[in-house]
Amino acid sequence: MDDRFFEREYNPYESDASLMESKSRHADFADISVNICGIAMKNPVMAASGTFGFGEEYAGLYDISRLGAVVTKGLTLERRCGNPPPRIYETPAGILNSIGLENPGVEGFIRWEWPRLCRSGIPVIANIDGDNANDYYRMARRLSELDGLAAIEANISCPNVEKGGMAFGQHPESAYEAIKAVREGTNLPVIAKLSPNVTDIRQIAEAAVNAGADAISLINTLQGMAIDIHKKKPVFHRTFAGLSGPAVKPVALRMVWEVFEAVRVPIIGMGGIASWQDAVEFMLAGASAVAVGTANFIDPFAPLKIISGLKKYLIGQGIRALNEIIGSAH
Amino acid sequence: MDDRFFEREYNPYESDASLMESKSRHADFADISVNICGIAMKNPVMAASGTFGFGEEYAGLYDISRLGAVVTKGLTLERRCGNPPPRIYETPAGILNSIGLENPGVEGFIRWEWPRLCRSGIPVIANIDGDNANDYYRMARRLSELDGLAAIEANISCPNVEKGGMAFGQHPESAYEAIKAVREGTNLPVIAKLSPNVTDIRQIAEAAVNAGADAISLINTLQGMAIDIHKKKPVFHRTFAGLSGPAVKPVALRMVWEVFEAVRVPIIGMGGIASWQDAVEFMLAGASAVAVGTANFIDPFAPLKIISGLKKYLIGQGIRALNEIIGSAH
Amino acid sequence: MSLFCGSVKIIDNVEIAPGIFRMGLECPEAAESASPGQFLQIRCFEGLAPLLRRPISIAAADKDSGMIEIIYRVVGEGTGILARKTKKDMLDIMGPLGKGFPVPRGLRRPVIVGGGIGVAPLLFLAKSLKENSSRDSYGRESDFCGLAFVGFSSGEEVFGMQFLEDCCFNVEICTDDGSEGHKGFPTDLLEEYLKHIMPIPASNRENAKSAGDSECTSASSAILPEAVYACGPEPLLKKVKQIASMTKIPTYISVEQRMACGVGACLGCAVKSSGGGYLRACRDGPVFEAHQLIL
Amino acid sequence: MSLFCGSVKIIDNVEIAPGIFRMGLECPEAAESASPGQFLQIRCFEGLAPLLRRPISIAAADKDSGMIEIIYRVVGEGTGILARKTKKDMLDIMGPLGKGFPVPRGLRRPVIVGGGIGVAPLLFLAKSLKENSSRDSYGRESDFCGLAFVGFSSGEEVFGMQFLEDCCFNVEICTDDGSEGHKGFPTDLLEEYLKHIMPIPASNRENAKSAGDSECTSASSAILPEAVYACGPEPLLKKVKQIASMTKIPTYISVEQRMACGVGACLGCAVKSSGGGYLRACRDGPVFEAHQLIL
Ligand SMILES: Cc1cc2nc3c(=O)[nH]c(=O)nc-3n(C[C@H](O)[C@H](O)[C@H](O)COP(=O)(O)OP(=O)(O)OC[C@H]3O[C@@H](n4cnc5c(N)ncnc54)[C@H](O)[C@@H]3O)c2cc1C
Ligand SMILES: Cc1cc2nc3c(=O)[nH]c(=O)nc-3n(C[C@H](O)[C@H](O)[C@H](O)COP(=O)(O)OP(=O)(O)OC[C@H]3O[C@@H](n4cnc5c(N)ncnc54)[C@H](O)[C@@H]3O)c2cc1C
Ligand SMILES: Cc1cc2nc3c(=O)[nH]c(=O)nc-3n(C[C@H](O)[C@H](O)[C@H](O)COP(=O)(O)O)c2cc1C
Ligand SMILES: Cc1cc2nc3c(=O)[nH]c(=O)nc-3n(C[C@H](O)[C@H](O)[C@H](O)COP(=O)(O)O)c2cc1C
Ligand code: FES
Ligand code: FES
Repeated sequence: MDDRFFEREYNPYESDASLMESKSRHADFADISVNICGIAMKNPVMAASGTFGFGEEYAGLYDISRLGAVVTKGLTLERRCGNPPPRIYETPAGILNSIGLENPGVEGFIRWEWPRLCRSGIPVIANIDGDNANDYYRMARRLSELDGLAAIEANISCPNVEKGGMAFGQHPESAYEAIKAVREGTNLPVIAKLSPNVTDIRQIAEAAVNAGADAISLINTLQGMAIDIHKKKPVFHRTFAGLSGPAVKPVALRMVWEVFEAVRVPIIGMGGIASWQDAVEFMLAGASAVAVGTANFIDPFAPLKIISGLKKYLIGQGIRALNEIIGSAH
Repeated sequence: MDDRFFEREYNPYESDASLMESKSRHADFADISVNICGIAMKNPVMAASGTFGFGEEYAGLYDISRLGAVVTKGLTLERRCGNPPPRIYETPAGILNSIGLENPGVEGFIRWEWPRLCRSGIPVIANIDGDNANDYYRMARRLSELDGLAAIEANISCPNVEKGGMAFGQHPESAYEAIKAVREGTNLPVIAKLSPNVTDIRQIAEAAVNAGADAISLINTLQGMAIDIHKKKPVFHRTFAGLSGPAVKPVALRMVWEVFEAVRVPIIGMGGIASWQDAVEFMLAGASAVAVGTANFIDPFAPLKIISGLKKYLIGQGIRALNEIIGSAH
Repeated sequence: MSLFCGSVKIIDNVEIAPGIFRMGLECPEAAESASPGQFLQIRCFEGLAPLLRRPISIAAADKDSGMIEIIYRVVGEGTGILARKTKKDMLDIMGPLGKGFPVPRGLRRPVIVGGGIGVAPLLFLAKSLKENSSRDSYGRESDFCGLAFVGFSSGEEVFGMQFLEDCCFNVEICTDDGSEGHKGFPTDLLEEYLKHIMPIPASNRENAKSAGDSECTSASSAILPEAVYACGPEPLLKKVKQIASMTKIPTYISVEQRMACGVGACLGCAVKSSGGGYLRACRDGPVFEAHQLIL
Repeated sequence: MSLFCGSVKIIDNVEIAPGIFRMGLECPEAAESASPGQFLQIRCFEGLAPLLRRPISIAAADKDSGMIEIIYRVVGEGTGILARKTKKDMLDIMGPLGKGFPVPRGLRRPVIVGGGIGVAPLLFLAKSLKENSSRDSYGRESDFCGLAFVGFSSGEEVFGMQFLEDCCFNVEICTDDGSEGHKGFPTDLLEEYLKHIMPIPASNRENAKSAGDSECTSASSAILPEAVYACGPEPLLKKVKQIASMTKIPTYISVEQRMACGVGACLGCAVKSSGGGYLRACRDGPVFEAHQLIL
């Protein structure tokens, strides 16, 4: 029996604050920079696609170049208006969204958003969504012309559109096809963003890697819905919508765990991350980086708090580099 | 434009209370009894398997025969000790559980629980879980000998056991096989309880119906996990655990909606139901009855509140019988 | 952009009408830059459910004291939690957000139309309109005479009327049940008033001139409304927009939509634009010119 | 079963040591039937996150006034919300739950061993032991002399000691840092004490008789402890169990486990039974005889 048990155990569950107290006098520095398939990031915390616009909206609150990377709103070949309102519906500890990929199209992005973004001093990852493999190919090719774009994230998991989107991510064959098309269109790092609405996420991840994905990001939203009991109709025009936020975290974490055991490429974990503790969980499960989505809406400073929490955690644990903990709970 | 708009619209979202105000002088009565594939229930609110023991535990608080039906804890052929602790872990608006089917076995149930249960004056549904098809067959046969058992719910979705369980519910073929075995073992109504951890729930539901299921119940828990960042290990011995509670409601509702469009048998909806409004949503989506699980832990009176809320809602809406609203949001 | 996000002190939180609360907050940053029609995103609970922030309009802001005020109606979980806060508590707010009402200098006869809790931001607007009504200091009192048509469900829900009068607005109250003021809707009064005062359609010019029975006419019957401002439930806004389309008076409406981020990042708060596609209520609005939107 | 579940009035909620609160609740139903070692399931927040009720022991119950008391330490979200409640608030509780400590009549030398917040239920126990110590009314004061070995992290966390003394317990305090009482653990004191007083193992009988330096001996050195009761962190319970296994004194320990239902329905709160399989902390416990469990 540990002789010093009281010191720890009177407060029966060791407080998280204690995790951040420096255990050694020397570990006053921790390296939290990461390099994911060639994307060099000063920290592993990214802004998730669709929750951070094109990086401008939160710039009034803090310097967004403090983030590890920014992922753009999902782009399509042509501009889209998106779905009719309502597009957001709150659920217990989560939200349903049905934005429907409102975006200026690849050309609109290049013309209106990229010039500002490429000067922001932060790795920018373009998130793309196609109706078909050819769309993916064409977008990837066009975006590759941009000087300084960090990577392309191929969203094969959007639940809120008529064609393509999630359907691609639900079967290994179509996932392979879409990622292959992106791969053929670009020399940039390709990140495959997976849908959690599948029986076996490992199969999809494997197909994506086989098609040439350099990294996997997951999860996109879980498919859900809500019904308006006054109107006796679904809340959303398209009936189904995507569930995100803290509610989905246990599912997201499980999938990161599974994919870590299935493939060897780096994983970008997301789904309900709202605190540094959540981020640590994802990294222990195998994520090399994390993305913050819904939590931005609740606390815009969440990504910054996660960055500093991670740093303190590592120092407290006497760990000098982040990658020592990646996947270490396996 | 509605001339009386202010009356309604100053309070921009019509309050739910107003839904329960009687609209007509005559509708002071509503029939909320349901008959699901031969199970006659005085109301459509059941206690979900595994959250209500064998019906005894909550009897100190209220007369459990006020419920529509009680589903037993999952039974296996032989008694089981279940998984080592911890078995419960709280998540945002949900819980993860890894009970691991601790139960007295079919014989233990018959000997120790059934005599009391069968006198309780409430339809009892036995929930069974097998390692293989033969288990399902044998349990179904043995339970059919009980005089008064209302139905058998075949759980092909338990995520917390080594063999069988969820694996059966993740593929149409194995779902068919398990349900077929139950069907062959009994003349009682057979309810197939599905796992949400699938790409296409409709396929599984169809397979279950083809195998002879008289009703479908869904959802069982979503597979999730949690990591202890102090120990840097998964919280649960078996790594993964089942997510339930309000957090999963949007997903559960979506699956009920999908299954309602895919099969013609009645659906028992569950997953995060905590209020009468939730129950109404499930019924509008297509559930003929609902089961309350996790919410029992938060508010033991939740099932009773749902029953009375449903009744008032129907009266308020001037609807005389519950089945008028079932599936009516489609 | 001077956007504040953080914890501020609650100064008071008082029920001013059944289910309607006024809360005072100490936030010099927001008080400094707020303009009428802008809103706050308020985190009602520090936990994870209810999850989203709640958008609530700024009902008053005072640069000198650094105070801002909100007025809110308890309709659900978030506002319910808000109502139970007390003056010792802190509140996590973000703001001021959005595009507010334009408040040009020198207006003499602005018209505001409010319904229910929609009156809240109009109080801030009324004060600003009054303050901006004259560039010089002389002749202001007699010159400025705003008009306020406001509606409530019933007399007991009425709030803010004294304040409007102090801002030199002539106030006409409507209630659905007739328990105070006119029985009916403020848009009826607006319509009626404009019919009498307005030279539009051109053939009606004479009618407009003879509108001597309107409330403000004693002060200055010749002044035509320079702008109409409205906030309230959607049917009210629809009606205001419809009336606006028959006049040339610039008309501004403040719309509500479910929001997630409140800053324009999530595209969640779409409102239909008459130019095609959608605008964001949180960033392109919540105040729009009536003709910009399809309601 | 007389189980209460509903909303009760908070009478007070006071910080009695840093981060440790005592809350008084008005609940005649629970006060009537509660026995020491039983607990409440408390809904800290009326919303959906934090979702589960929190198990908190009953620290006092008074049938006459209908009051119950809890003492809790703020460790996370639920207890954090609890700490911010004030006396005008209501609280949703369920209880009394579980199997408490057996309190036989006529004990004269019970020993309680508590660690940190684990002392809370032992206060209720001490009072009951005292009250049940004698069937008649004479000779009670001099006869009953309980022993309490309690441990805290540091001196400032100590609570309830006066109460224990008022219940005729001789109290020995330990702190981890030595800032009050002995530096060390209460189990050390228990072990030491039993070594001196106990006739077990048989060969040690003489040592036991000469244990004149123990605290209670002035009163009645011949009385052997009739029972040991413990509540505290797991390592404390483990040690108590280990000590118990060397004596024949009935030893009761109160264990903690994560709970969902609190009534025995979910099988979530499994503790390993020495008879094989698991027992439910919420219904079969939380108090067990030490030998029943594998810790
Ligand atoms: C720009 C703007 C300004 C507003 N100003 C005020 C004000 O000054 N005073 C006031 O009382 N109310 C105002 N509202 C409405 C206010 O936001 C809602 O009443 C409030 O969000 C309800 O939250 P709840 O948790 O109490 O209700 P719930 O119904 O439980 O909320 C559930 C969800 O629906 C959303 N929601 C509910 N009602 C509305 C609504 N009318 N508009 C947008 N989202 C809604 C909530 O934000 C939440 O996400 C304003 C809304 C907007 C968009
Ligand atoms: C039978 C019993 C009696 C108890 N009596 C007391 C008491 O009198 N005073 C007191 O301060 N504490 C007591 N505890 C511990 C108390 O239940 C926890 O400290 C409390 O649940 C923590 O909740 P939280 O939300 O503040 O912490 P969090 O860490 O945020 O809680 C997260 C989850 O973990 C669970 N949890 C956390 N700590 C414990 C724990 N020690 N035991 C069981 N579940 C835990 C919570 O219930 C919740 O589900 C008792 C526990 C049990 C099982
Ligand atoms: C409003 C909203 C819009 C989103 N839009 C996109 C998108 O355009 N492309 C994409 O790949 N994912 C999109 N997502 C998914 C998020 O990037 C993220 O995968 C998901 O929300 C889970 O993370 P979270 O729980 O932290 O939000 C969107 C999510 C939200 C809430
Ligand atoms: C503690 C616990 C134990 C459960 N045990 C079983 C079980 O034995 N058999 C089964 O079919 N479902 C079991 N379930 C699943 C529930 O019956 C239900 O399908 C699920 O929890 C979703 O509903 P809810 O969100 O209302 O809890 C269990 C759920 C919980 C929380
Ligand atoms: S609420 Fe996010 S864009 Fe308006
Ligand atoms: S907490 Fe449910 S059985 Fe103990």
